[in-house]
Amino acid sequence: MNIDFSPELEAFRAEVATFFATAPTPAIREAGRKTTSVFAPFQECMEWHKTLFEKGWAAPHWPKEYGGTGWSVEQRFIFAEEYRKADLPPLLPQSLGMVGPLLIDLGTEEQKQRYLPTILNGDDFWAQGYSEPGSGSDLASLSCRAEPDGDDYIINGSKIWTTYAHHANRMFMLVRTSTEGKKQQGITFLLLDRVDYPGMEIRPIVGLDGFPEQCEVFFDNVRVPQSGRVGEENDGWSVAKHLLKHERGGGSAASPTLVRYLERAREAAAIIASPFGGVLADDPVFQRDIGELEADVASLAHFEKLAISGHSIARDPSFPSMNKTINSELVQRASVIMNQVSGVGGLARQLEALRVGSNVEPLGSEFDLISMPLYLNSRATTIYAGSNEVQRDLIARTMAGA
Amino acid sequence: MNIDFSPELEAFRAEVATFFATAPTPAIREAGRKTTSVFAPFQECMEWHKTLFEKGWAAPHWPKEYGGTGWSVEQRFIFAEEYRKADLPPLLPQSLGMVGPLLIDLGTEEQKQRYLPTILNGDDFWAQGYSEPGSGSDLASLSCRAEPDGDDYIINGSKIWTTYAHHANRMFMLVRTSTEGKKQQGITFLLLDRVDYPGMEIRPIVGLDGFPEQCEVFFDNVRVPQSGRVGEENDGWSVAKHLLKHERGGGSAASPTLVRYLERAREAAAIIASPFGGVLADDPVFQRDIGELEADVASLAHFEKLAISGHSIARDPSFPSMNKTINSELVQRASVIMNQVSGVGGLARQLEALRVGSNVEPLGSEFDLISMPLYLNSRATTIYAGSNEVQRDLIARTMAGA
Amino acid sequence: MHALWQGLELMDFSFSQEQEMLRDSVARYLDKNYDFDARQALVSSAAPWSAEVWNQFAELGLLALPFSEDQGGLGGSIGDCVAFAQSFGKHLVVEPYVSSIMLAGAAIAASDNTANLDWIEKLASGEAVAGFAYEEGAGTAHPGLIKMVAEPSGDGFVLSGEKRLVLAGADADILVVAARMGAAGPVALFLVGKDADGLNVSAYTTIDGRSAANIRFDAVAVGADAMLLADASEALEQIIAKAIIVQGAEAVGAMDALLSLTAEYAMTRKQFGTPIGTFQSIAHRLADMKIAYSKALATLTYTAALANSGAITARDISVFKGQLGKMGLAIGESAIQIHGGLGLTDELNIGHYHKRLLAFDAQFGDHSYHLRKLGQR
Amino acid sequence: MHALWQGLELMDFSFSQEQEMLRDSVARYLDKNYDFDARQALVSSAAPWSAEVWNQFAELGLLALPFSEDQGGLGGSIGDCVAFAQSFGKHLVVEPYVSSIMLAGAAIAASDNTANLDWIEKLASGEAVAGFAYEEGAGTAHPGLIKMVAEPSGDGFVLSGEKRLVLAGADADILVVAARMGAAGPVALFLVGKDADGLNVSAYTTIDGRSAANIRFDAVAVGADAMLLADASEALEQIIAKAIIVQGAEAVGAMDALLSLTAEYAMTRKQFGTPIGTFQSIAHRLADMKIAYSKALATLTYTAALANSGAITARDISVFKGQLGKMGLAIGESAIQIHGGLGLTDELNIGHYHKRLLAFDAQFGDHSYHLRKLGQR
Repeated sequence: MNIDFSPELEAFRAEVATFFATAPTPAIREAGRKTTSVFAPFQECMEWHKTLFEKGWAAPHWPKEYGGTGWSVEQRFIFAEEYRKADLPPLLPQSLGMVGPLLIDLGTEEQKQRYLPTILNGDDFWAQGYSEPGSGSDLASLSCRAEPDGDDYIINGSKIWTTYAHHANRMFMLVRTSTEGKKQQGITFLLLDRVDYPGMEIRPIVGLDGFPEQCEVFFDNVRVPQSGRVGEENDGWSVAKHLLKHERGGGSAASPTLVRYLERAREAAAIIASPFGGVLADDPVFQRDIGELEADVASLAHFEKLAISGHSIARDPSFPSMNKTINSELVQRASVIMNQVSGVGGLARQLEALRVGSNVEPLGSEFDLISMPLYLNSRATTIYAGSNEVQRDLIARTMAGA
Repeated sequence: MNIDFSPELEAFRAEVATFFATAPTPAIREAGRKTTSVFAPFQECMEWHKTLFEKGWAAPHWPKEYGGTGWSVEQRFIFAEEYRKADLPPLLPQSLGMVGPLLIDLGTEEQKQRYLPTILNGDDFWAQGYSEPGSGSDLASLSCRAEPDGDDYIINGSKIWTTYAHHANRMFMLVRTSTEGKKQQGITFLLLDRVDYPGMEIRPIVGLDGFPEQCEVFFDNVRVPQSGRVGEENDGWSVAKHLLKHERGGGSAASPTLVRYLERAREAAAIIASPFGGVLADDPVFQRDIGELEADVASLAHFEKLAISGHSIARDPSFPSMNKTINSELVQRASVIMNQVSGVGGLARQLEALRVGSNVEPLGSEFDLISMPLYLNSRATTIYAGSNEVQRDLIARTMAGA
Repeated sequence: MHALWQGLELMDFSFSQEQEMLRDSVARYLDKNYDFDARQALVSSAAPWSAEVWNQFAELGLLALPFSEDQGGLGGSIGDCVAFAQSFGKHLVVEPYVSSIMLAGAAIAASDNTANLDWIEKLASGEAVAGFAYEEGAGTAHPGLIKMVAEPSGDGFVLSGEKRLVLAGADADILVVAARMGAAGPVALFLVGKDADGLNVSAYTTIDGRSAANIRFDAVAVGADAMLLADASEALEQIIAKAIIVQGAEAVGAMDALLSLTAEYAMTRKQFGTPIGTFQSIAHRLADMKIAYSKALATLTYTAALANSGAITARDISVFKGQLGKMGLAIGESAIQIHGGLGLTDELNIGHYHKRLLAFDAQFGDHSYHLRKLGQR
Repeated sequence: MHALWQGLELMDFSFSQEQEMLRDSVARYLDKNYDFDARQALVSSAAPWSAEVWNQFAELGLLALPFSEDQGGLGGSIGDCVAFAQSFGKHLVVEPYVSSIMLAGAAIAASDNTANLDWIEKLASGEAVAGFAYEEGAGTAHPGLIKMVAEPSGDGFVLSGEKRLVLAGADADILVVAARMGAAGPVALFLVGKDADGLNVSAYTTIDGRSAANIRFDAVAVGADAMLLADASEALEQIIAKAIIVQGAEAVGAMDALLSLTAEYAMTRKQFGTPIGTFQSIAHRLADMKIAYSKALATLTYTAALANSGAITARDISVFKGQLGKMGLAIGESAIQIHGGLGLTDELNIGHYHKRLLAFDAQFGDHSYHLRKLGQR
């Protein structure tokens, strides 16, 4: 039981910080500061992805043989901390965090060779086609149908809440290939090597924050090759379950982002007047509220550090669900306090000023610009990737044997 | 839409306040201050009941013909407010609030004549025999059995969580008279004119606060007259449901008690030092916390005033469940803040000092003496009279038609 | 002796027949002409609000309602406004009723300077609209927090400073402006024309679809007649208290809509083969929404009656604003969660109700401010 | 260049083999000799704690563990104590381990005055027990809040004031007393014998069954040798930080017990014909308990490792105490709610665990204090 603070680690931290201070372009920095979602502005995000790839740092959590960094647990955490301190846009999770690790684990050799290099270097962006209008939390009830036809599948149906599908050039998805047996059976996991197949249509959905982050994707007799299948036909549910573990955490650290949110709230509070006198940052009630959140974020950081160091806490079958629940609810709570700090300053709708490279100045501070969109967008965190109601069901189910 | 603040009402308030300032004995006052539960110390509570009866004020919510006061809504609220301001022990609800109103509504003429006068004057105290070890929130699954035998029933089984049964001289209870059909059918509502029938045994249960407030009651071939039945045989569930409306509120006002709890917290906070300087009452965080509670108590008071004035809010089918839920959770939250004010001062177990008439001085203040027992006892409020889980189920069910 | 007091029924929480008629006619008009699609079309149009709707409000007498009869109004009570304002919330009305009539209009009406009284007639007829330039950024929860300064200059005054969130501010014919007489003087109220030199207007739309502006005053010179009140603190407190009650009624209307829409959705939307409302987690969330709504409704009803009786205090307003702000956000967040992804789209009305409630909470001191105020004694 | 850093595995959150052995032997002993019935019999007996258990703790080396080897101890680390303290929580141990060894004992060990070092041997062997007279009432969260005064008098000092919640205070052989040197001087530590003149001891049992006392010091005279440290603020902060970690480990042990007992109850107790744990309201409550416990366990493990590394700060302790205090209460309240009426009885262990967690939260600054401390920068 020990934690070392070796000079080597401090040197590593300095190396990372120096790179983050020098490598990103102004547009990448602006995109980082204006990120009001899990999903950063697409163009600058991919540009930054490529810069990190050049440096060899695009996928620290991947095995070294596939382009990972081979860093220690503490190094990965330091990397994440410096990343957020520098307000850089987080890389998009669908490719690097989901389909990439999945292919490493379960893909054929051919799939790996074909797809992993361009996932790693940022040439490709993969959309995730899971949810459907009729199947939200009840994912297994999906009905988008794929019929085998020669070496192909013919897909009919639709997907919804497909993040950034309008930016994607590839897509992984779940389709129904059989209606026999339990609904979890008869699902197949497919890779689509393009998203412009004849019969495919992608329609962005405008969110509460005014941005088209999600999409609907329609399939009308879309013919795709069967070679894109991962795992066996009708065995896609177990493939998806494997991937969900990556999606719900364990591989990456969310606490540095939360730390940064609270820091930004503190920075803003240091110059906003409290109606009770002085600046908000010195107000005891603000201090108690933000202190309570900081403590909870610290506990999440402890939880994450134990997990990435291989502590038995990460082998608890409910670990992914706990991680997702804790993280998503903290994001919401952090966004609430950010929004409270902005107060009426957050009430202006400023879509144009939020755009990276916009020549429209924000009405108030840059903090006021982001706090409300971030609050509105974060309402999604307890809904997507399995609603928190479903996560709590899963957690309770693992306790049934206790 | 109007609220009058007439001089007549202020005169009424003065009359009530004067009576409360002069009529109670020192022991009654002490019992009031040392009340750490819905259920005040028995002996002094009944003594005070008799004093109020002499004044004609024992049952303001009863119809005038049965001994009620005939007061207006505002008068009843003023009475409740002055009552709590004076820290007087609340009268026990089982007789005056439950079985009394039930008999007025559903009792036979004989039952009314026999029982109502001694309920009103405080000669009798009725225990409520509902819950059983196997049936908590699922009350209808009760199995304590009553077999008809001539003019009598023979009762076998047991009851639990029977508050103050060890002080009671009468008891109303639910028994199973049939196992046919749905479990709600086959239940009968019985009045027991004594609790010392051969075969009856009452065993007090010590609670977390160290007091024997609840009891178990065992029935071993106990023979009781059928004349104690209210309603038809096997129709006791509808009788009980009628009574539950009285139990879950609507007739009385809970907010004055909550106002008083918070006042006592404020009084204590005015002399306890804050670790952040000054006294706790001047501490902004304490002020926000207690202000938030006071506002919620104010909303409950508004809710209650609307209800007793006949506003449509009280005709919502979920009104009793909402009232019970709001009230019980506010009691718990108020007790939490009281306990926080006491801090380490609440950690001493002081059963003897809490007894009315004790010659043991409390270790700290009288507030420190009551805060922890009140906190511990109040954990029961969300469990008894239908757990709050059951209440929320009921509320949601009434919305299903929306 | 208690028989003496018998039967004093002194609390009346019901609407009068006239109030019910007014409420019903407003509700009928909005049901027919202001459904969600029409509202969204209006919000995404170039117009800041609907002139037609505004005219109709004038015809229904809403614009003249709160003004006294001797000023050409209808002498309506706060209860009259509460009676129909819930409909405004239900329909997410973007017209500047509270800012032009209840705030700016009421301020002109409270003036001891009769020079500007003709504006009341224009506001009440719908011919003109006024903006209320009061808010100065996070925290203008009380007139005591106003920092903008008015300095005497010749016969008149010079106003310098910045106002934020002036609803209808870019389109109003006149602005009522709160400014302090020198750095430490009392807060005064001024009337400023929309074309005054030195006004620097940044127009925008609020998250809840209303036209608003931040306005910088660069040494804006006004005449002596522009002063409405030399010491306006008390008047402002009273005016804002009434506006808060009417905005609160709108908020309760929005909560009501969220509650019924969400209950209905939960009973029809199926997951795992059954309506989601049958899952206890959703059912209990609905129950909590119902409880919050019932508390909010009770506090609205009681507080409006209290205001009608003239017996309202700053504490009552803090209870009101604190509770309704807090309940509104809780209800909105639950409604979104129960609607899932749909609740997060711009297309559905759910999120728009929530944005209205966010705006309600943030103005004139948020719930945390007011609840803490209650804790101070 | 990043290859240079490869494979630096610098966080180790596992217990060593020795720690596991110690933990297992303590757990085995308590499982066998300290079940809930035995514990309740002890609490309701006249004895303040079990002399036999205390002797066994001495034999297991627990009492000597934290003291350095040159003072006759075993030189154990904070990680060693954390290893077995969770068992103390699981068994609701009432013996004064933290107060006699981790607080009073550590204070004597930190003394620059060697006159009193022989007490360490007596404490470590179980021959004597010490009380830690520090707390002065609600709010002694920090040594800076100590008000009790020590005035120089002749060769020695005179102590006046009142201490509260001195665990084992009525039965201890000696007391370590924190007092301020004059009204504004530094906080010093003194050793006071149990028979000193002027000690006025009010003994009681705490809600969680431990022997305690409030002690009034009416001009208690002590010699010069009684002074352990003339300026003890820093030492006290460090000593209390370690004691908080060990008490926190006990608290996590109590939370663990509540979690597993409640999950088991929920899966066996039936209502409406099915185990109550199948109701989503109960299932989600259990999930929240599990989440709270996991956070508490993670924070305990990380903080203990940090303390072992000597890199711990006051902020880390505030996170620890704030989080564990808050999580403990949440878990205890949920455990009671799920157990229903049974959870409210003195007969069942559930409520006793909760009382332990209440006591943990209240001492050395409650969660609200520590969380707010974090908010101050």
